[in-house]
Amino acid sequence: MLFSEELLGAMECLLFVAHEPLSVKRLAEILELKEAEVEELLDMLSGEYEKSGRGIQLVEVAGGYQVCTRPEFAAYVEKLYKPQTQALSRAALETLAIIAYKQPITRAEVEQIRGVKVDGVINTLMEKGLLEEVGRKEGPGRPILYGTSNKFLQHFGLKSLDELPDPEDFVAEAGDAETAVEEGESR
Amino acid sequence: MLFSEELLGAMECLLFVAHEPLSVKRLAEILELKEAEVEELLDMLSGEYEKSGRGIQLVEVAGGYQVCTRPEFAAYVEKLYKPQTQALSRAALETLAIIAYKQPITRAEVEQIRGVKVDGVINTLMEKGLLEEVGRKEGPGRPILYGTSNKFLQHFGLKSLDELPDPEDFVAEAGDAETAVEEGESR
Amino acid sequence: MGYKIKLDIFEGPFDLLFHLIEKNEIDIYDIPIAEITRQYLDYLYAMEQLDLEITSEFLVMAATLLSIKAKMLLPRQPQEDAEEEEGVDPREELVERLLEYKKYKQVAGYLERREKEAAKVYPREINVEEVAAAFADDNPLEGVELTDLLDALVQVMARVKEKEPFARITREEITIRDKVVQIQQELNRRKNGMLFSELFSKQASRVEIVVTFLALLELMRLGKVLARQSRNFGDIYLYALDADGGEA
Repeated sequence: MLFSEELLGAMECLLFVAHEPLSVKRLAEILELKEAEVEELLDMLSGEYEKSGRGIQLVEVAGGYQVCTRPEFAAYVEKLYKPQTQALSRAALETLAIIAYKQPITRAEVEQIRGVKVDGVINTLMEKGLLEEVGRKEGPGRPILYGTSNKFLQHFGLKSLDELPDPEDFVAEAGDAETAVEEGESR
Repeated sequence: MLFSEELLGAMECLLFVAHEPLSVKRLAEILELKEAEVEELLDMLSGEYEKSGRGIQLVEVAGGYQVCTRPEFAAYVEKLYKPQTQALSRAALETLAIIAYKQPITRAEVEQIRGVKVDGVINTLMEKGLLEEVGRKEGPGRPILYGTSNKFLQHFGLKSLDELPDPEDFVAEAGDAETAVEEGESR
Repeated sequence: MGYKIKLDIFEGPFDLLFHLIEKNEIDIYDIPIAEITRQYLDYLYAMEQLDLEITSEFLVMAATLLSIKAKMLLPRQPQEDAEEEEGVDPREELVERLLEYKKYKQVAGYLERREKEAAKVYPREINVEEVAAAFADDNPLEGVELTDLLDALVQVMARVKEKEPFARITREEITIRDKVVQIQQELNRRKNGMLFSELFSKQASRVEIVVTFLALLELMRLGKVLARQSRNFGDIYLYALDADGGEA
C-alpha cells in the first residue's frame, strides 16, 4: 500500500485516543478504507510494537483492537499508580462463569446452579458494568434475564465469548483422577 | 547503555499510561535511573516516534513529558468522537429562523408563532451560543428579548443581519400563480 | 484462627462439599455419604462455634445429605419387579448437581487466571469529555445552509397559515374589508403619499401581508388608490385618489 505510512500513523493515533477497543469496521469507517486494508495496517502496527524496546502492544479484545501496556512492565505501572482494579471475588467469578455460558439467564437459574443466593453478587457485577440486563423471561413475574457485557470481555482480556473454553472439557478433566489430585493439592 | 532496551520499553509504558506529564525526576525515581539516563532514553523514544508512519509523539509540556497524538491526525480523532455532537433539531432550526428574522423577540412571541413551548429549545440555542439576550421588552414582566449572536452571523458568512435574504422573496414566490392555485386547492 | 480463614472460603454448600470430596480424594461418582455427611456436619458445627452465620442453604444441604444417608442405610428391597427403583442411586441427583457446579467452578478458575493476566495489561485511561472538549469549538450549525434557515421559516409560517381558520374567528381585524378601511384612513392622513413597504409592519404574519396586498389591489381596482413607481424595482409610492379620480 502506497498510502500506508500516513494511514498507519492515523490508525495508531486513533487507537491511542480511543477509550474502548475499536472494531475493524469502525476503523475502516473512520479511515475510509476497506476492512481488509485496516487488517493489513493492524498487522503492520502490531509488528512495529513487537520490536524490542517497546513498552506497548496491540491487543485484540472484546471484538476490537486496543493499544495496551506490555505485561512485563506492570510493576512499573503499579509504581506510578496503585492498581485501581481489584480482583473479583470467588462468588463473583462463579456467578460470571455461569452467566457467561448460560446467558441469557435469570437470577433464580444462577442460584439453582450455585446453590446460594446471588442477589448481592449480581448487583455488584451490574454496578461494575460486567453484566447487563438483556431482556425479560416470559412466564410468571417476567424475571430479568442477564448476560455479560463488552466490559466483561475486556476485564478478562477475551476477544469474544467464543474464546471461553468448553465447560465439557472440564467435566472430562473432572473424571481424570490425576487432575483432581493436582487441584486438591493446589488448595 | 546496555540496559536501555528494556528500560526504554518501561519508560514508554509509563508515559503511555500516565494521566499527566511525567517529569524527568519522577521517571528517574520509578525507573531507578539517573536523570541524565532518563533524558537519554527520552531522546531515544522521541527519535522512535519521529520516524514516518507514526501517529504519536513525545511532547515536553508543563515541566514533564507526555505522549500525545500528532496534530495532523486531529481530523481523524474528531471523526472518532464526533457522533456525539448532534445536528440541530427541526424545532431548533425553526426557532432560530423566527428569531433571526423577528429579532428582538420575546420567548412568548416565538411561542405565539410556533404554537408550542420553546423554553427548552431556546435554552439549547443559548448554550450553543447561537442566541443572545439583547434586552428587556417594556411592559408587564419585562420579558427577555432574544436575538442571534455573532457566531450565528459568522456561520452563514454574513456581515450583519441586513444581509439575511429577504423572507418576502419567499412570500412573493408563494404568491406565484401556480403556488397560489395549489394552495387554494389545498384549503 | 487458621481454621476460621478456611471456613470463610466456602461460597455455599456445593463449594464445601467439593472441598471435602477433594480433601478426602473421593471418587465423585461413589461418595461415601456417611463419612461426608459427618464431615459436613462437623464443619457446620465449627461454624456455629465461631459464631459464623450459617445460611439456610447450608442447612438445606445438611438435610439432603442426611436423607440420602438414610436411604443408603435402608436395606435394598430385593424386589426385582420394581424396576424403576432398581439401580437408582439416592446420590445420583446430588452428584449431577455437584458436577454441574464443578463445571462452572472450574470456569471461574479459568476466569481468575485470565483476570490476573489481563490486570497486568493497562489501557490508556481516556477522559472522553476531555478529548471531546478539544473539539468543543465545534459548530452547532454544521451542515445548516442559509436556505435551510429560510426553509424553516417558510414552513413555520405555512403552519401558522394552516391554523388560520381558527385564528380568524378571534382575529376579525384581518379581513380585506377592514384592511381597505385601514389603508384608506392611513392614506387620507398622509396627503403626500406613503411607501408601499410601510403598509407592512415588521411583525406582519404572512396572512396579514396577503390580506393587505389584496386590500390594496381592491382599492386600486375601485380607483381609490394610485400606485406609482419611478423605475423598475424602485420604491412604490401610494397616494389616495378622490372620488373623481384626481389625486386628493
